[in-house]
Amino acid sequence: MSILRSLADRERVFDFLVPAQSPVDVRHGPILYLEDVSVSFDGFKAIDALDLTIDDGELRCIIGPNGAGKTTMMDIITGKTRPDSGSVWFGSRHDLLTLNEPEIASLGIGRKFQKPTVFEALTVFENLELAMAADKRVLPTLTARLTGEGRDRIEEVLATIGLVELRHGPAGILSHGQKQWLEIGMLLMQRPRLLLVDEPVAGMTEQEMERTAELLTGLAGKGKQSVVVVEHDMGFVRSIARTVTVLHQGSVLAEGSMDRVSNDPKVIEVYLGAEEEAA
Amino acid sequence: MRMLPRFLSGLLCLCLLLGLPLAAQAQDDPGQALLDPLDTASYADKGEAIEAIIASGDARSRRWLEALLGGKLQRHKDTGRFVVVVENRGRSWPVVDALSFEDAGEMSRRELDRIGINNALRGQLQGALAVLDLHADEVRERREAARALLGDVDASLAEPLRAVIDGEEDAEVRRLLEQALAIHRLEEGEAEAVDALAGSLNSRVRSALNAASRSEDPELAAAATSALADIEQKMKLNRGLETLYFGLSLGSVLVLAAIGLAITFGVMGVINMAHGELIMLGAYTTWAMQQLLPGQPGLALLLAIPAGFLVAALAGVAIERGVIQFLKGRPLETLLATFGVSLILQQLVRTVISPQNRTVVSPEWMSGSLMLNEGLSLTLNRLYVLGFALVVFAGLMLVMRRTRLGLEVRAVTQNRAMARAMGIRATRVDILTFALGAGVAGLAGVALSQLTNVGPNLGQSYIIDSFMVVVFGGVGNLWGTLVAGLSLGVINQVLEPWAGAVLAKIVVLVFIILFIQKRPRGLFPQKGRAAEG
Amino acid sequence: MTPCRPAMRPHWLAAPLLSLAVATPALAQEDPIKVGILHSLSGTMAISETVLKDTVEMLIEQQNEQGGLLGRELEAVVVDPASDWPLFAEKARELLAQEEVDVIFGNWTSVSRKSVLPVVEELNGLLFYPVQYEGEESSENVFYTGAAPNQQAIPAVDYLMNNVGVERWVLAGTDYVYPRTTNKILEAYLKSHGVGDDDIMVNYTPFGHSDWQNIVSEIKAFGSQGKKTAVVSTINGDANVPFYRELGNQGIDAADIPVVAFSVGEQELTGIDTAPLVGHLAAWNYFMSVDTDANYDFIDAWIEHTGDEMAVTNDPMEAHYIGFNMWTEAVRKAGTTDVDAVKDAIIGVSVPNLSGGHAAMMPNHHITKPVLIGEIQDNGQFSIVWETPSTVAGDAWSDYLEGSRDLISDWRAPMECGNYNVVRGSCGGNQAEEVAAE
Amino acid sequence: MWLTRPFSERSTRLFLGILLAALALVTLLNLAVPAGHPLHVSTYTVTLLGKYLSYALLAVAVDLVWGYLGILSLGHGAFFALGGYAMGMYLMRQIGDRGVYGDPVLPDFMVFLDWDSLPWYWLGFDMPWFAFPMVLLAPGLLALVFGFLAFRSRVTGVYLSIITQAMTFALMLAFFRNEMGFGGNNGLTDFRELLGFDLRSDATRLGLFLATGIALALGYVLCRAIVASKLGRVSVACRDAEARTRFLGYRVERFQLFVFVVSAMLAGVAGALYVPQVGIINPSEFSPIFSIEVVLWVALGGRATLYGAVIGALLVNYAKTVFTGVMPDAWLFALGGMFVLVTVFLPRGIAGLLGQRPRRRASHAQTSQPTAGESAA
Repeated sequence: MSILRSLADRERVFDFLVPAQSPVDVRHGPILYLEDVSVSFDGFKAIDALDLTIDDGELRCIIGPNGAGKTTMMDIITGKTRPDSGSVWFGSRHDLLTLNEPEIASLGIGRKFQKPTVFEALTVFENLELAMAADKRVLPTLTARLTGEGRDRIEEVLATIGLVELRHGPAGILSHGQKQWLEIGMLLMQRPRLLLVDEPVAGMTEQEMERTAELLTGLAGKGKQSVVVVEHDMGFVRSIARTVTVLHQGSVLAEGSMDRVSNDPKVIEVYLGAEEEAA
Repeated sequence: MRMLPRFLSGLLCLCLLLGLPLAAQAQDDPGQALLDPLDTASYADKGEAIEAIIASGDARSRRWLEALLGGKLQRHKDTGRFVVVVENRGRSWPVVDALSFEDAGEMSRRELDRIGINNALRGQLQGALAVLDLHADEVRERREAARALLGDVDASLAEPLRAVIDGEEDAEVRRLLEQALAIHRLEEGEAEAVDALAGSLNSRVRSALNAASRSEDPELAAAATSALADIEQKMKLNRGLETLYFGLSLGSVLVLAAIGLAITFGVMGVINMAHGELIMLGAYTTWAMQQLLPGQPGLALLLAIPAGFLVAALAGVAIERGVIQFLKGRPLETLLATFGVSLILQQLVRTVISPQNRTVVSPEWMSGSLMLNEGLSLTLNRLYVLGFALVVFAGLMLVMRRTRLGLEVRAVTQNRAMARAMGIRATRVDILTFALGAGVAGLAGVALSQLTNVGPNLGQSYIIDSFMVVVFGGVGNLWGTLVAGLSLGVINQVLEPWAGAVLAKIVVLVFIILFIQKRPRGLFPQKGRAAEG
Repeated sequence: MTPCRPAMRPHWLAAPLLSLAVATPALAQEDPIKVGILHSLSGTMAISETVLKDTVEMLIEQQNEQGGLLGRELEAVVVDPASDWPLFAEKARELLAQEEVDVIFGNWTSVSRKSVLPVVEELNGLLFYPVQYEGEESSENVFYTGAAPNQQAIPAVDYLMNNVGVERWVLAGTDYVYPRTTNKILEAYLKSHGVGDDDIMVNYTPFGHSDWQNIVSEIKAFGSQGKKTAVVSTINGDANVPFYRELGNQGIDAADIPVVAFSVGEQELTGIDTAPLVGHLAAWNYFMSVDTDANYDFIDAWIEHTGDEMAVTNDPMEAHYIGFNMWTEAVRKAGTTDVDAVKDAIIGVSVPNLSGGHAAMMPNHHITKPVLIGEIQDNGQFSIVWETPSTVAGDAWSDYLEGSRDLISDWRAPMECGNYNVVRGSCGGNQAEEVAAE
Repeated sequence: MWLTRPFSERSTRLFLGILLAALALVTLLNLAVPAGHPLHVSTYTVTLLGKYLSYALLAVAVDLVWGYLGILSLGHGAFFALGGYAMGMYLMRQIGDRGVYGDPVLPDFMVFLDWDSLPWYWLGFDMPWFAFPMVLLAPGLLALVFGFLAFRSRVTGVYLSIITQAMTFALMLAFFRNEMGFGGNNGLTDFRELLGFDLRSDATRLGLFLATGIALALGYVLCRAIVASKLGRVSVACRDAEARTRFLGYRVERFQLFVFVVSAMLAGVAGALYVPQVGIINPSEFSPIFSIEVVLWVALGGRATLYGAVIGALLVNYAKTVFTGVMPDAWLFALGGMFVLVTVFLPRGIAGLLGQRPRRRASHAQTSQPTAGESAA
């Protein structure tokens, strides 16, 4: 909890691009480290001996056909699904398999769902307020009052995600794209060390895509915040990707720069190939 | 009721007479003289009179005795004429003359005096009739008779019985009669009689041995006690099997009640609080059928199976169209609306039919029990229900797995939009699914009408148990419902003897609650993404 | 809150209602005489209670045909407590305070009576309670026209002991106060007649219990110990059908182990296929099969009223018949419907019952009844096999219970006490306080 | 101070205004207006209204968990009844030696069922300072244990509803048992006095009515305060997207537990105020049907509004009283019909008719899928 206090620290300049101090120990290499992870539902192997390493400050794109296990992987990282075997480390200190969602979240792993999930009954403002880093125990929450700084912070994010006008409207009436933005905004309020973003541009217009691209690259750009993007849209991936990981049947098929990957025959066969057929 | 007719000679010659054609009636019928003494307040005198009738060897005795046994032998208050009532429901009854057995028109219950009997006389009459039956042609009847005589033999009967035994070719009948005699000898205090009874599980035999084991004669007491001990050994296994059967039987009832819910609730996600009332409708259909086909309860029951299904299914369609279709994707609200429906249905039955329970008769072939051995017999009605439950379950499995409907249903449950896209008419599927679930509830009602009350409250008493079973088994999984129902039934029946009925039920409920904590999605949960929705 | 003021007169509460209040406005004029009927018409108890409502309505009709009472018309005020016990209290209050009825006929279950009792006492009403019950109660405002344990249970057991030679007893009941108390009394009674502990088996089941397999097979085992065994059943309402079915199917016939029931009457039997039950017993103070003209007239009237040829009558209906006639008699005697006057007038009133005798109101607000034992017939009727030579007076306080042995009840002056303790020589409980209050 | 927040809301001030005005009016019409005058409110009516108000408080408690937390409890009757029994036991002990057997300690039902001594769990209930806290603690404890188990293992939606039903059903069976020492089916009745006030005097009845009204007001304010706080918004978040809320770092189960326990305690208070007014408490209050009815009151009034719950409770029970008086044979038709029509055609209840802010609709669409959050994953 003390960490969170330090997050809400008064002196801090509330620029969400400046990463938060965090207990995550990345001195000895990667911020996220999955080793030999497997999980199966009713016999179907969703994840099969998956190894994945994300370096601190990296922006990683993960692609793969449907059922490749992308979402399941995120479930495992965020503690929603427990793998049958394998280990998942956040930095070199935290074994994520021993923690539950809230604990993982408060360590600084933020997640954006495939289908945007915001609290539709609450206003845009309230959505961000709930997301804001704060003491999230029951009684403090009961007595919590919104500080001026908090308000400023929320306004800032509102501006970034372009929902200033809608701040007091219920999130339920937002368009699909706007919900995507709001959700990203909520992630930013959390000031995470690692962002897991599931199909951020699904159903977005070109412009929205560009802004998203800027934002994500911007996040990781400063080199301190790590971002993992799962995306179908090849164009989008090309526009942001440095390293791309191709998942297939629950394990890594190929990894490397977009060009290398997209020329990889295996990849073309299972993925791009599949797409062409579909097309 | 240990005492039995002394006039055995009369009895036996009566048996000979039985075959002969009726002798022409004399003007002053001796029968009148035989029947008159029956019209007395003292049961002792009545007993005498009965013996007199038997002794008389009059060919009509049997019919008289049967009429007397059934309380049908009555006397006209004014004329003093003896009549046999043919049908004694309502205010005035059709009767026949007790002497000539010719139709005597109708008489009101005001004009008639019943020749009442009590249990002692009833025993005496049954004994007498049993002795007559020993000479029936049907082996089955003879066995029945012999079994009825267990514990009812007295000195007067002993001798002639020996004669009967020698004349009897059926081994079973002989064995039973031997036992009957042995019991008598035991009562006389013969220790060696015990050997003849050793190992028999018949309750009357055990009863006799128990009595003997308390006798002053140490030798006899010892023999009886040891015989009892090894009978107890045999009984243990029986008791175990019995409890298991009880459990399965109770379980099958739970399964029947719940399986319809497993479909509407598990597959459609509709929480149908009116499910119990659909069961009730099925039960009432059975009753209605029996009203339509008086005198043929069996046939009526068989016809009630499709009828009950239809009635409940139609009611189901009505509910789906009238209420549930407006509550798509609001499962918890279907609960509220259907609860309103259940209130209405209940009151409907109360006002339209009656707040009283209705009589549903069990057909011959469903009453009584199937005797596996002297000590273990399975009650037939429950046996049939058990079988019925399994058949219904198998049928449902077929529908869900093998038919187009089943396929579509599963498709719609998995992904409504996609199913729609593939040209499945989701609305139609909903109607059919709900109708199916409701219909099955109707079937349950038909079965329950053979076990319990058919009344407006029938549904109430099963709805909660049904939900427990479905949730415990895992929503959306028919196998789960089957396993859950049967196992809960067995657990309950195993607990009952030492915990008592109430505690047993409580324990089961608490068990379910805790179990749901451990496995929030029941015994057989649906895993993976599908379950998350 | 200010400390309590002395209780008000009922009429003080009489008031037309303002919009947010409830029920129909009470009439201001004198006539007609209002008769409250407090029986559940919905919910679980509707099964038993609706016929009682109809009975009272029938009796009122008949009374009006004979020119009413004191030259005034009788008017039935029917409410539905819906088998909901607190609602019973509320409805009683409505009848007494809002409708200002002169008398109430109602209640079936003990709990509903217990819930109504304080209200009737507070508002000084008259309640006629028609159902056999556990006793241990005697209220100034309640008249118990049903059987007390000594008018049903004990004679029945006597019959089984002496006429059938039963030595071994199963006391099976639904787990509520009537069976509990009755069985306690019977246990004490049996033991006082030298029945050993191991010859008595007591078993309780929940309401509407439907799975009797285990219990019946236990009874079977208990009965095969070489002594004549009988079951004394205080099983309530709905649970009986499955119970008897199970008995029949497990082959326990009346000749082996007779069951004598205290809560199974003609009404209940209409829901059962009685063929397998022939010979099982019931103990009541009235059977439909009673062979008297009074009874046949009553039955005919009832069939008229219901328009159902197959309609049956039962013991609580007779109790209402008696209670109603006693009340009208007392009103005539008192020349008014004023509760206190009627309360005094009714004690000692004697009216014919349906079984050819007379029923008299005792000072303890219980009445004299004959006790009949009937055997179930295949037509859902009982054939009477035994009856007490004379009528038995209801005993409010059982002599076989520790707590109540020393209590007697006499509502005549000067005692005017429902639970006078003959040992302490004082009137305990309620009245003590009320006297003090005055 | 978070507790005072509600007073800044117009709706709350309006609600309190109406409620207190009604209390004052009824008191006035009961005391000042002479009997027989058309405007007089009889004590019978006052007690009746008192009963309605206690039901209303129960409904508010249910709305708090159902409306704002998305937990449809079909077992709140259990908390209500436990509170009622705690009060009932106190009132029983107050009878003292005025029972029919004049036993100074044992209640009558124990005397004639041969209890030789008072069971341990009855001890202390003769003292208000022990009995009254139990009104809160008994239901609170049950809710704490039950909730802890259920929420920890993430039993949600329908499953939760069903096991709450199982809980209250099990309790009902248990309390029916005479061995439990709570009077079995007959329950506890024939109460005499409460804190020295004669329960049969009109003054006391009026006092109880007012006490209930004030309890309702306080309960309402408490719930509003919770709802208006950030915790209230987190609750709504749990209701609409449980998984999302977890990923934001909130311990959903703890929030659920907190609100659930508070609600249970409110239900307990409602029960405790209900018992002295109706004069009996018996296991039928535990019956699942009753709990479902309570939920229906809320649905009818309009969930997630609190005042809707109050309206629903008052309306249904008033209707019940009228129907059972006027058309006894048919009141179930009316009641059942009402429930069907409301759920189908008035999904937002009467409050919906009164015109709700658009957020209600959204919340409505959402709560229909208790696991919306997960379905997104």
